[in-house]
Amino acid sequence: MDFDLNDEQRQLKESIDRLLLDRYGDLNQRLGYLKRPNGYADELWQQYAELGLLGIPFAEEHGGLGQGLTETMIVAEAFGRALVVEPYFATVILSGGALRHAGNAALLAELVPPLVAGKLTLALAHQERQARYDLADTATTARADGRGGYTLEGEKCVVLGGASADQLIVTARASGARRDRSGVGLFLLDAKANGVTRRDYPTQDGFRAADIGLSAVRVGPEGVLAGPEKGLEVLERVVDEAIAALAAESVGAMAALHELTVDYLKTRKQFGVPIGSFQVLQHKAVDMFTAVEQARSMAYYATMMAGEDDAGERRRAVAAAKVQIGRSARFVGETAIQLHGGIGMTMEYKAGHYFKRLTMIDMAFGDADHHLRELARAGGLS
Amino acid sequence: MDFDLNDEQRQLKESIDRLLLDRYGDLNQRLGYLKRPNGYADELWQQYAELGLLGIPFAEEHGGLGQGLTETMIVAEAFGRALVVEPYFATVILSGGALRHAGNAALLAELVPPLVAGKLTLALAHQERQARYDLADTATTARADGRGGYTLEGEKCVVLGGASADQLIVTARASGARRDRSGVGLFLLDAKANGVTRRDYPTQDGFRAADIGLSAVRVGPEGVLAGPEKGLEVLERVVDEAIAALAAESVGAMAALHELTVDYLKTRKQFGVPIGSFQVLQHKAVDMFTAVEQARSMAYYATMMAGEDDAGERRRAVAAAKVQIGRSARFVGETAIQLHGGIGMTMEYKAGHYFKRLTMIDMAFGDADHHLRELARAGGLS
Amino acid sequence: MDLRFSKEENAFRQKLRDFFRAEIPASIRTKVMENRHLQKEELVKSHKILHGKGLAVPHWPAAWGGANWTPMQQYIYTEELQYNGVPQPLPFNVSMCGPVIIAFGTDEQKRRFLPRMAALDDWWCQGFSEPGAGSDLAGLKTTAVRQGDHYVVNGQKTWTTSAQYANWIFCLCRTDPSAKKQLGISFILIDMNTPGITVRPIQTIDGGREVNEVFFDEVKVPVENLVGQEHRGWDCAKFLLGNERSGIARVGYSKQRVQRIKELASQVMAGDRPLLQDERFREKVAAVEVELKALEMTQMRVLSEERHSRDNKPNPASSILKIKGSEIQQATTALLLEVAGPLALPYRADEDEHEFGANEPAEDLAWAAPAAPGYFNYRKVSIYGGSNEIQRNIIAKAVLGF
Amino acid sequence: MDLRFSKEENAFRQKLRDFFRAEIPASIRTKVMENRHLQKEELVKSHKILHGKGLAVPHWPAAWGGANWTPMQQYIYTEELQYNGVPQPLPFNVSMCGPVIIAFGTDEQKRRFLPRMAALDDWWCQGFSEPGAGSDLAGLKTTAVRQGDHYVVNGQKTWTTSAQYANWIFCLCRTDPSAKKQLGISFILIDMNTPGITVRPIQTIDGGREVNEVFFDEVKVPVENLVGQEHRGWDCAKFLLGNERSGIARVGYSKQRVQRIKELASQVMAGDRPLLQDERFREKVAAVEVELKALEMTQMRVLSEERHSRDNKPNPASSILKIKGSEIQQATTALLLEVAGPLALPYRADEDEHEFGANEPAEDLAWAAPAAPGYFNYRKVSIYGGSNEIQRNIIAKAVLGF
Repeated sequence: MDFDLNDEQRQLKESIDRLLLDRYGDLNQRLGYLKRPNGYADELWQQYAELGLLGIPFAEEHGGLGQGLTETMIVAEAFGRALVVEPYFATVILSGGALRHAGNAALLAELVPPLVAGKLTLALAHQERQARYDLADTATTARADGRGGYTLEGEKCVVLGGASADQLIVTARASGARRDRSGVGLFLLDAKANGVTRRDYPTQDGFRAADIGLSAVRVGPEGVLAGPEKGLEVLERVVDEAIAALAAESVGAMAALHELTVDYLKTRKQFGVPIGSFQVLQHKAVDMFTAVEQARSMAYYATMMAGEDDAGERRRAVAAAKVQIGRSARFVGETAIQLHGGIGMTMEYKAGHYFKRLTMIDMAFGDADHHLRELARAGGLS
Repeated sequence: MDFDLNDEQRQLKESIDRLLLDRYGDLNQRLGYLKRPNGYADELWQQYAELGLLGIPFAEEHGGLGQGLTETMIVAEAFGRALVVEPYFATVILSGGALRHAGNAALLAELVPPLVAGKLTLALAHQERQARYDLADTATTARADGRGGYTLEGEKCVVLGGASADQLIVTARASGARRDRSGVGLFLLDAKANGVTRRDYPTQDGFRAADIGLSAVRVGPEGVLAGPEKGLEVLERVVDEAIAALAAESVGAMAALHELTVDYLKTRKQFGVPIGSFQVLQHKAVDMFTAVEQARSMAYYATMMAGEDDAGERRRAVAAAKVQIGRSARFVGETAIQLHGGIGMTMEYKAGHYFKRLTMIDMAFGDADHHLRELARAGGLS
Repeated sequence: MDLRFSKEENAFRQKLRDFFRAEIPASIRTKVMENRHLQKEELVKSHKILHGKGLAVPHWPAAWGGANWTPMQQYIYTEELQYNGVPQPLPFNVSMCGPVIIAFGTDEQKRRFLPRMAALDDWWCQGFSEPGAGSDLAGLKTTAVRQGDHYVVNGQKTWTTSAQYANWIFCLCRTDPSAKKQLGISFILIDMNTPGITVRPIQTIDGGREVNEVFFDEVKVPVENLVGQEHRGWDCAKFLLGNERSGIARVGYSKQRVQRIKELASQVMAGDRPLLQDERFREKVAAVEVELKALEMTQMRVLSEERHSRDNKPNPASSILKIKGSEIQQATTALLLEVAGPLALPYRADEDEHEFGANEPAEDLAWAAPAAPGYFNYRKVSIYGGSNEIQRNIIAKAVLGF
Repeated sequence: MDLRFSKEENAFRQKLRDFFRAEIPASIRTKVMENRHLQKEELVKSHKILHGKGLAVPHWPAAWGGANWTPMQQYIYTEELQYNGVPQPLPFNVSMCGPVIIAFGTDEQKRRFLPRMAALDDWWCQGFSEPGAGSDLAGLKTTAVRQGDHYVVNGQKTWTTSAQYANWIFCLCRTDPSAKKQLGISFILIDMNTPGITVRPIQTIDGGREVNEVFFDEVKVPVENLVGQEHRGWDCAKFLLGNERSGIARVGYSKQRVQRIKELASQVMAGDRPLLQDERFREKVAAVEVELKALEMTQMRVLSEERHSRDNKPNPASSILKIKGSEIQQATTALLLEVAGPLALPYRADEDEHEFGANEPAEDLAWAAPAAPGYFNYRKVSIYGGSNEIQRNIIAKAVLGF
């Protein structure tokens, strides 16, 4: 076992941290990006491309850097610390993951280069309002047109980055009942294709999401990213990798929030002394520290296991990580606000934004209790 | 609503407290009683009789005092504070409850007077080792002899006060499958009857219990306390009243343990100051106080609802009380030991004995999580 | 000992419930139950309906519109208000400033302020906290310097709820800088329309704008607006903060929230069954119901003892009402968030703000939109009015004698 | 970054596991796994088997029987010991007194004590805590007064584990009463057979008798039994308490407990299904497994960083190992108690005590008998070796810089 970063990884981390300190160091910079038309800073997206961040997980043969989950973890943790709002998660982690695992050579060759160059953004549209956390639950239909293409009909909701994306990867059911595990395919389509409607809105944590309507949307054979026989398997793999990335992002946000809180306790004076001199608040800060370190350990564990081919083992490990991340984040977020008092409740201060992001990460792809339930049903960890 | 004790109730409380201060004030007195042949002080049992404690729940027509659950609560709380080991719970609450609710006039007339006079002790033998917390689960059989009597065959375990009891009230199945709700009767038999064997042992919290074997034990018609058609209904009523009494006993023990802990924090010196000057320990003591008060409120609630005729409403209320009592007791007990440090771990000090009694009360008739499960299944409280 | 409500008490409850449901517009009560922001007009309307029936200030002396209720009746009233989604009569008027004026004010002040206060013809806000004086309220720095028949007020207050609606503010100001801390503070009433007052809204993390900063720059206040003795304002503050034990646990409010959670969770599907059928979820709900029932009984015990203890020395148990009450309120917001699940993500701008200028999420998901903001916003209940840490300090000292 | 065990590490683990299971009597390992008391003879036997293979003191310098393992190998060894129910080599010998003598002792002391210590030919116990010196260890009062070539020791130690088995005790004694607190304390080795020493057992609430009081009345100790410099014993104490980070989390132990709980819960019926099928119970078990996996990974991180940081400055994360480790151990005892349910009630006197003189509960319920005593007894793990409150104080200071 070896938890050290190698030189390339350390350089990667340092260059990201440097950039984000410059572009996200002041909370008002972020609030400014949120008001941009797309809800993020396009020029920053270009800089990520120049740093090579957009190519990390893609094989070199497809125009990527051929790096792995560890590098993704480094990026995600840094983005969590800075509360980055660019659609890295939607485009590189989710959509990029779908591209990689569907293994459609033609589409990889066509899409990865522009994606890596920052010229193409994508969004993964899988969520439906009745589905909650059941990835198989898909009411959107894909009717085969007999010529290898499909016609899509249905509604997707809270699609991250859905409004600004150039192209959409949509899950739709070609056969079977609404919650069957088989029969769901992944389809690639232009976000402006006929029959596609998008309602854009901000999310609780400052990102953008969209509800997407699909009415008689035609997809040619070239747009079939993964056929109905393997769509769900691909989606589950993508989501497990995505959870590992979210775990790292959450750890980054938790660690930064903890540091912010400790600093506040040391500087905020009441009763003529820094409130950090009160033992009860010190011990709360210690318990936050413990929660962060336990979460960090499980983020590493998720990163280590998310690439596992045995789906059962992978799922249990990732579920376990999501449980720890969610519980730690809940405790760290709520305690940080409590220790800050009123100031923590304001939009003008960074703590509340960390708290909101941590809360939403817990709920993404199933909250801690959901994954605890799944883990327990699968027989637990050992 | 009115939470005040009336004059008689106040007098009752004062007389009990006076007696127990005298006979249980020093922990060594209790440790002495435990070493007696029956595991308790027979002469104290007589004094309870003289105080009228043994007659509280029985109707005057049967030789009792015709008092109610409130008076039982007063006694139970006082016994909890003093960690009383006499078999009041086994004889008066459990067995007495069975006598009252079975409503067998002949047996009431025969048994209540000697019981109230302290001349007769009983034990309720319902637990079987496979049954866990399922009151219906009864493998012990009762074979009708065609002359109104039965022959009992089977094994009972951890019967409180089972070894010292003069008579036993036994649950046995006359018909149906092991876990059926119907077919279980209550039978009264002499503890020395042919075919009855008893293995006596101490319990974790200082009481005595027995495993009881029943081999071809004959019970005449006069020994049928409650027939198979109503035995379970009676048992459930008895257990709900018993839980209300245990809740009060638990509150008495919790409150005393909390006071003991606060006193210790004020007197124990480390680093040249009383450890009670440390804010973290103060707040722990405050959270213990909160837990005790919440438990006290639910002990009142259980007392108020245990007499309810609507079985469903009664069960939900009593289950809710058991949940709160169990959770408060767990927190108060563990925290008290933690705040005491090593001394709390020793047999020579009272805190540990409270902790053990609180733990065992939580497990009696189902622990907090068991009752939370039952309550949730029944649709919750509101 | 009789632990059930009397027939009279139940009838009293029913009468109030019928009135609230019949007379307070459903649109307003629904908004409260769904935890959405109310407009000023809605709050005024509801308050005046209550006032018309003598239900705005029942706890005041009869001479000023009170109803001479028992503590238990007062509790039933509060619980029914909360349970039925009726907005509380503006607490700054009826529970904070009003009682202070009744206890410390001059007859002139009572005649001048109480009737308009009870009728919500004046809207009051509270000028206590300052950037440097939160938990340590007595550390406040806002000064009121006597100049002839006026005080000149300078300084800044913060966390001032609904200052944007208020035309009056009651303030703690330092009138004697030489005296130390609690001494030298005065309780002063200030007309918000006086020149030199600036109100700046503070946006909270849920997106709401219910609190404000209030700046005082050379604000002239007539001396007759002093309540009680000069420099003795801390007595008024202590009295105010110690007041109103019957509503602080917010039992009725939490009861309504739990019921709503159960209704929604019986409709939201989790896999092949309603979320409410999921064992873990329904046990979490039941656990909150147990805590809430215990709190309700604790509240009852406090009230039943207040009946006789006329010395107004509260039952020790009363000190846990705020801590447990806030914890339970927060637990209900977390449960609602869990019910909403992925549908909680969309941010739905409130009526009063559209800064993102974006579209709204779908209308039929409106029920889920307040879930996350409610969870975020309710972190405040364990912070304001003396944080739960401060509450524990108080109990440690006052109850446990540390 | 490579987060998996290497092939070599896995082979190393397998070799140890095979040896432990083959060579350590199953009767002993079963007793450990069922949390029942071991007799002295059993502990000695197991220790000597390990020592025969050089597995009693692998972390000592090679010169004294060490194995030159990497921190990771040391960890795997400890985890496998715990996981397979092998009693740890007596910690007072191998992890406490031994390392102190190696670091501070004279060559003569090393030659005299270390070999017999490693072989458990001498049984050592620890004389640190006193009735007045628990969390505040430096407040100890036991004195050692120099008289020619002897110290005369007077005072009392307490919570001395297995003093009844020991023939040696290492003590902290005050040699300079004038110096304040930490200064003026010396680390002294005392032969338990010296006249003037009395051992009194303390029965703990689980019924066990593992700890004792040790009284010193005019006990003469040769000066050559002083370790390190006179009056500088606190350095030895700090060194000793800071030692051994690889075993403190007790991950292997808890893993074995969780596995046993799952086995038992799959046999115990709750209603119509095994308890392990109950959603709530299995989710509680899973929650502990998650915490335990996180702790294991944290432990790995600490070890992997110790590899390079030769300054022996521990990773901040190491400070949470004791807190989390103790919480998880206690959680497992609570789960086992829940599995036993009503069958946990019977008290089963240990081999060494029959004070109640009563019968035993049925033999086939023996598995349930240690459940409650284990739960009671394990409250100690958050108390001894610096309570979790003290641990938090340390982290607040050392890690967070308060």
